[in-house]
Amino acid sequence: MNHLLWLVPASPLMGATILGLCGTMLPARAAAIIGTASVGIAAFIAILIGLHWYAAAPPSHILIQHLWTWLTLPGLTVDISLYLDPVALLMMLVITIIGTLIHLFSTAYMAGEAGYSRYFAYLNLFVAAMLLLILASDLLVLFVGWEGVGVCSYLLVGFWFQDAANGYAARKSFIVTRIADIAMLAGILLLAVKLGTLSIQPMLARATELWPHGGAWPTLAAGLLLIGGLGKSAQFPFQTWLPDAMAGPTPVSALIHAATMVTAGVYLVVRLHVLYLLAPDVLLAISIGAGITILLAALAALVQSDIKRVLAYSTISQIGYMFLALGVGAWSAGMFHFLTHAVFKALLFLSAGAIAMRLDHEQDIFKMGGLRTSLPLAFWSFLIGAASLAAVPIISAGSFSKEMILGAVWFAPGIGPGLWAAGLLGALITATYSFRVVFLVFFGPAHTPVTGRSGAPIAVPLVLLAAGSLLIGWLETPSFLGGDRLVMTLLHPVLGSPAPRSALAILVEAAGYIVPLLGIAIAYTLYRNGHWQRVAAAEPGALRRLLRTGFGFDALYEALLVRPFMALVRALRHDPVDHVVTLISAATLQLHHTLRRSQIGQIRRYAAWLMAGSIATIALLVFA
Amino acid sequence: MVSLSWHAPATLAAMLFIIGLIGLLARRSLIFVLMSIEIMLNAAGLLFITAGMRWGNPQGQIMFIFVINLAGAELALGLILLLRLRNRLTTLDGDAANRLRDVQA
Amino acid sequence: MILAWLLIIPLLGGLLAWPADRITPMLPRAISLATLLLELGLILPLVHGSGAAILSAPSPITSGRWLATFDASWIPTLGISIRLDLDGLSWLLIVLTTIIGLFAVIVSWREIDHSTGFFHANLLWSLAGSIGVFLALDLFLFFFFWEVMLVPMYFIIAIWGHEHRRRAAIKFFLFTQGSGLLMLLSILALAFLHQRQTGVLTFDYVTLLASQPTGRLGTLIMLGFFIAFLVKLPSFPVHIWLPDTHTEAPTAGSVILASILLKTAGYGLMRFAVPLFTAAAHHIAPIAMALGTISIFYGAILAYGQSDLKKLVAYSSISHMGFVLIGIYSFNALAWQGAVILMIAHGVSTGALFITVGSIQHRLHTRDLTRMGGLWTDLPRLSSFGTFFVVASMGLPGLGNFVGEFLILRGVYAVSPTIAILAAIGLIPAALYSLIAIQRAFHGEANAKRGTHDFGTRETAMMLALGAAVIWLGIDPQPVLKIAAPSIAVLLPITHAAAIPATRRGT
Amino acid sequence: MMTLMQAAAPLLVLALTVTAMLAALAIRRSFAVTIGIAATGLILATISIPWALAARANPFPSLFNLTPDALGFAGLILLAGLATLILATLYLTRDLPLPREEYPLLLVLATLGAFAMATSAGFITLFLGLETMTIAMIGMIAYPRDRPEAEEAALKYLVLSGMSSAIVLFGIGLAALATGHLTFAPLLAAGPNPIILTALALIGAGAGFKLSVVPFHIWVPDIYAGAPAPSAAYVAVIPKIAVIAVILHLLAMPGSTVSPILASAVGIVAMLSMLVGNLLALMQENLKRVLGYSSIAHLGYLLIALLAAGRIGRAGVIFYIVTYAITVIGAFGVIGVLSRAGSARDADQIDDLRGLFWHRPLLATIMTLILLSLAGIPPAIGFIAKLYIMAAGVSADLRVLTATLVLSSVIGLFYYLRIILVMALKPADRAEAPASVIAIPITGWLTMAGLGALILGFGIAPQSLMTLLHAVFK
Repeated sequence: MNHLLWLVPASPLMGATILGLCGTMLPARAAAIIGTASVGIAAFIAILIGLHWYAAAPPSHILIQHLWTWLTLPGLTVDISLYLDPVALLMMLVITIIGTLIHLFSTAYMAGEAGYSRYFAYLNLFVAAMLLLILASDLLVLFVGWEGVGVCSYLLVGFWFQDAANGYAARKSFIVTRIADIAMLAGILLLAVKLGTLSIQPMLARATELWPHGGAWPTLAAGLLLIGGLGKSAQFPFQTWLPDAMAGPTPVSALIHAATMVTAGVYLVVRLHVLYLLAPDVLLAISIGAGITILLAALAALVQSDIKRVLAYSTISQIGYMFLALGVGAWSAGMFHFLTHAVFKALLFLSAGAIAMRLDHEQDIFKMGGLRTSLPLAFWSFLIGAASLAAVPIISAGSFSKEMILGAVWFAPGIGPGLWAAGLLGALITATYSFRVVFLVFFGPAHTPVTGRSGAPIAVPLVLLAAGSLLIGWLETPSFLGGDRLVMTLLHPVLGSPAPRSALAILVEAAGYIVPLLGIAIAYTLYRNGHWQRVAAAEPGALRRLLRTGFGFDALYEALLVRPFMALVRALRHDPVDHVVTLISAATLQLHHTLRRSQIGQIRRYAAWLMAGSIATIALLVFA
Repeated sequence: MVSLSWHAPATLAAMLFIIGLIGLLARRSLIFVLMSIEIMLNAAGLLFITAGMRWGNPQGQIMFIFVINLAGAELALGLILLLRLRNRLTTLDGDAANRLRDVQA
Repeated sequence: MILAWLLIIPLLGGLLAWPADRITPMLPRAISLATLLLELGLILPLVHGSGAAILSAPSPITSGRWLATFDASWIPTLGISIRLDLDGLSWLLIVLTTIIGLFAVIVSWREIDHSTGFFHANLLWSLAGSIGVFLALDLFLFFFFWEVMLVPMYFIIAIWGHEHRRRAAIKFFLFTQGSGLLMLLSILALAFLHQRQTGVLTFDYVTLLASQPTGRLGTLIMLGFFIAFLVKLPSFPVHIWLPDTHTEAPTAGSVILASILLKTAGYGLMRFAVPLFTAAAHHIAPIAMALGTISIFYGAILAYGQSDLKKLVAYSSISHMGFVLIGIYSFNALAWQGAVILMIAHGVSTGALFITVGSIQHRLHTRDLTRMGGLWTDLPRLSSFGTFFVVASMGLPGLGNFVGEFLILRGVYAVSPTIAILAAIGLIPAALYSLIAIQRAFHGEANAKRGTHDFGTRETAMMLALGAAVIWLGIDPQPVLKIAAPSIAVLLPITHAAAIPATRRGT
Repeated sequence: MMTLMQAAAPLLVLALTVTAMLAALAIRRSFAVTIGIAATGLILATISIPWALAARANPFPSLFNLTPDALGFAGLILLAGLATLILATLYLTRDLPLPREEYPLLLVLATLGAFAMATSAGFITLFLGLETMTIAMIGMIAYPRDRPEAEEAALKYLVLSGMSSAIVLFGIGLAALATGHLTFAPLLAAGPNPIILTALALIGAGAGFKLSVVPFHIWVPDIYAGAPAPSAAYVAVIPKIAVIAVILHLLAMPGSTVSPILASAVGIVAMLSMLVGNLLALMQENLKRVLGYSSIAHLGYLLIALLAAGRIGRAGVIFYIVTYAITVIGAFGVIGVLSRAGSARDADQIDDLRGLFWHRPLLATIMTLILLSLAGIPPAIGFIAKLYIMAAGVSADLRVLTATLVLSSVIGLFYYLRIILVMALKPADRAEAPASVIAIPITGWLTMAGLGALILGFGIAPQSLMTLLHAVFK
């Protein structure tokens, strides 16, 4: 089975190629089938490989499939080969399975849209690029996937291209990540030059061999790569693009901007964690940045009225938790949260999509309300997702992973308790804003009539993901709930085992369990006394406006980067160098006209010229 | 036999030449222009005579005959053209013949 | 002799095509197509068989191991001969020339409808000139072809161009010819210098390689080459002929200009300007790198500011060629490989972009971005190809341009991290202008229903082929790298070996 | 006696031709006969040159210089004269309202003068040749007597060349006064005293007038524009060959050195000529004037090779003057075949060539080659010629001059290209445009095609011409 690994990225790539080349000639149904099936095949193979792995892991838990040599030159060899280890396996399973579900959902969600096959082509291409990203054995190949998902994200955010605002959002998402990617490229160049290879495992080995712990080079390299990761994962200070990226179709947001692509930064750090261990300063920066991101995004989510924007900020915030885990070296905890987050956030987005489909694409939560009865499936799915997001203890997957992170953070030396407090505060706000949405959307009076009906392509993904959100946490449980360590065991060969927990952990855990419930209670209270509805109707104050705009980073970047660039463009637009040439040619012409005046046509004047010339010649010869 | 210094005739020739030159530049009438050229040519001729005198060889005189020839030929041609110009423009003003030029009037 | 045929075939083809339109306008097109196919059939097999063996073992340039070679006397009085030699680098660029030439013929199939004979004659002659440039190893002969390729190009722009074609054609010619004269001066100075040293007047490249003038004179002579190539590349601040020329040229002209003529400059730098004057080249490297970096940004920023789509693409070329410039002057084998790949990939992708713009103009009768928008609605196929090639030229990893850019950056980084990082930052404005172009041309509201036809079979097939080439270069560049490797391995060591003592002498 | 006759054969043939033509005219006026005699005479004179060289003798050593060099130039003059004669034959059509027979006579007479000048061994011959040529040329310029422009051009040329003759003559007189001789050698050998220098300056000014270099260029455009096309071609080419022949002869004489001051004077003249000539031509609308200005610049280029001296400089001068002759005759030839002496003016406006590419592609191609040659662009012969000049300049390390050459060449490109562009324009709806209605006889096509073939052929394979020139000029 393992030798079919190449089919996992190849199958969606083929789907994309077929749809891209002859999509317009195919009937919608065929496009849907090709699009979904190609990812489905990938998921099927991925599951088979996973089962096979479970039965008998390959030697040293690594599976390498060499495809071809991309380029080999003296000083640089890059192989295109697939590298599957437990981390990649986990990612691959999540991407293919959730990807399949979202494709399935999309067949119904996008029905009747112009560019139906184009949509599936992009989505397939995205899955292929994402798989290439995680399976790459070489950093440069990873970068190929990295940029590939970026372009697909761009294309999908701007899928409804008729609206210029979508185009703007798409460009913004691409440019912001591109800026970060340049730093990543610089990091790759640094590694390539200093270590002589970009093949990840030999490169990491050489890094540990050559570079001292905490040295300047590993810090620089890790820092540069981190910037790339932060950009892709929409972390502070690059978080601005993600809320705008919600302009794309909702399934796209679910797949790309929640479950998979935005976690690429996390994956990058985990993949290169050996390098990051050499750079403690960078790890510290990661955790501090993560703390900031968690709070900023959670606060911003609290005041959004667009359901997708709430989810977008929650994604930023939740990925912040993952980075928080990475910052303290709890790699497995970060990966576990990635897993649960992928499931419940996909669920939340798809639920939101299912709602929007029935409400004529209404996304304002204040215009919804009372949907509990009219859309029971969406209600239950969203509720389960929100519970997970809020980390309602025991019953939700999110609780298990968030607990694990907070537990690990507490023990981090030095700033550990501070970060833990930030995480806990974040959890409180998270619970509040997620149930704010639940109450506003599903309870109270209805504001918008519900139309149409949803079929199986909508229901199946929702049910499966809801089940996942409820159950997946049990793969990895705290000791008092049985102490299952399935994820840890899987990841152990790559990431090592986390530090054993000490007694104080009980208190820490308890706080983690209580805080979400507290948050829900706050949300309920504020909903009951009509606070949310009132402030939404009122003119927003300065603080509210600040929160709403995500702390004004857009304006800051506008003033710092966009305006200077545009000024430069305006100044140079007409090519100042060209003016110089125009001047020279004008001067030449002027010279021509001046000289031309000598050609006056009169014999006497001409004779004078001759005489002057002769005299000048005499003067030159005789007197010089 | 008193040998005449060559300086005086040479200076005379130079003066004649300059007079011709000035005449050429100063007079509008083509008749005078042609005459001025004749004066210049004859100045040169005088110079040849002077040279012959100075060095005592006949080359100067030979050359002078050729110069005279040339002056005649040129004058003949010049007068023809002058007459044709006069027929066309009813003037002898050389400056009037300025159809060929770059500067627009 | 095969090399002579490579030149004779397009020349004869042009002679045949010229009067052929008296019979039917189709005939010149067919003749051009046949000529170029024949040419392709001649050139392609040269790297196989004995060629493969030669490519596998790099040997010093004086050993005379070439894929093919031709030598005949031309002007013995001045020591000028018709010396043609083919190595991997030349082979690659000639193949590029021929293939792009084919596309230029196909693209002008409909666009050029008057005097097709003279058009195709000029097209073929211009290609012959470029092939000559890539083959000639006698400096004077090189210059001869360098000039010869301009004249037909001038006609193509001046006769079949757009509204301001005369101005553009003259600007094009003045710039390239003026800088060419400087190069001629340098060629002569080099030859006479060599004559003074050895008593032999020759323009033979391999012989003159040994001359290596140093000091002020060396720099002065080198500058002639350098400026000529800089103009042709083009680099800031001598780029200004390019936008105008591209804007006014017919599509085939733009394609040839961008995909072939600009490449002669990169080739010239690698083949002549650097190896002939290694000390001086090292001397000027910081300036060259600075100019390259400025070009990257300048081109990109100006591209962003254009509302004429063709001008936008033209300025983007300046930006891309900035990469080639810094790559070459890093004197690093990886960067040189990158420069070769980037030249080829840029040839293909920018050629395709110009074809796209040409197609838009053919349909909409405008190149103005403000009058486009929403093309995807009416012309989905054209728009998707357009988007693909914009993204390719933006340097999307996995496509040809990225390989070139990465190798250049990797090579430059080893020499000067600052320049490498600055150049990498230049990729950000590249994304800006690329995306704004997509937005303004293809996306957005279709403000008026334009009853135009999308790409037909001919155009689709052409774009598919170009797209396949870009992808192929992106995912499997190794064959190209392998063919270029021996040339670079030969040209660069000359640079290194001679430079180290020379710079010491120079300072 | 026989060898002496043999050595002087070309000169004698030419002189006899003039006499024969006069006699023929006196007997019966027939254009065909006069043309026939003139052509035969010129051809015979040309053919007799190798024969004359074989004699290795000089019957008039004090008057004529019958070295291979001089006779080589003389041959060039004869061939150029023959080419203009053919052009004139086409130009002077049967329907002309004036007698046509004198034109060939004047042409051969002028050629005789130029021949004498090129082979002169002293000032007497030089002066006689110069004046014979000049006066005959005035006749050629004024020939279409119904054209006021031609008449005006002739008048201007008469006055100005008369003045320049006087200046030269005075210079020669000063030389004779200072040295007592009318041969070249004593003047060159004499020390730098003021009289000698003034003499040199005056003679140089005269040469400058005939070479049409700045500042003695002022007459050129008016005369070219006013003269009928074949005469303009003649005036533009033949006197220059003759003067160059004399200068090269002087430079080749034993003991002749160019003093630095003289060299710098020539350098300044060259530089000014290149720049001013090209600048003046920039926006011209009249093709003949453009050619006039361009010839000013070209002579500037030529002076570089002259200054560079040395083997390559000398070869460069000769190659360049040959190229110049072919190209300029070709250029005036194109005007000539599109014009007729009987019409009010020649087709000499650039606009007259509009659309030539579309209604006369062959002629337009030839004209393009000519313009490329003038601009010095391959594959035309002018490119090789410019290469020679640059090679000479570079080898003699004349940096400023060579740089000026490059700069002014770029300026020059502009107007040559402009003409090509006009030819490539869509033809205007002007049925009366002379370029499109005049029928070109087969001889015209042959002549033009021949000139085009020379320009292209020598441009691609210059070695043949180089070998030939090398054989003639050692």
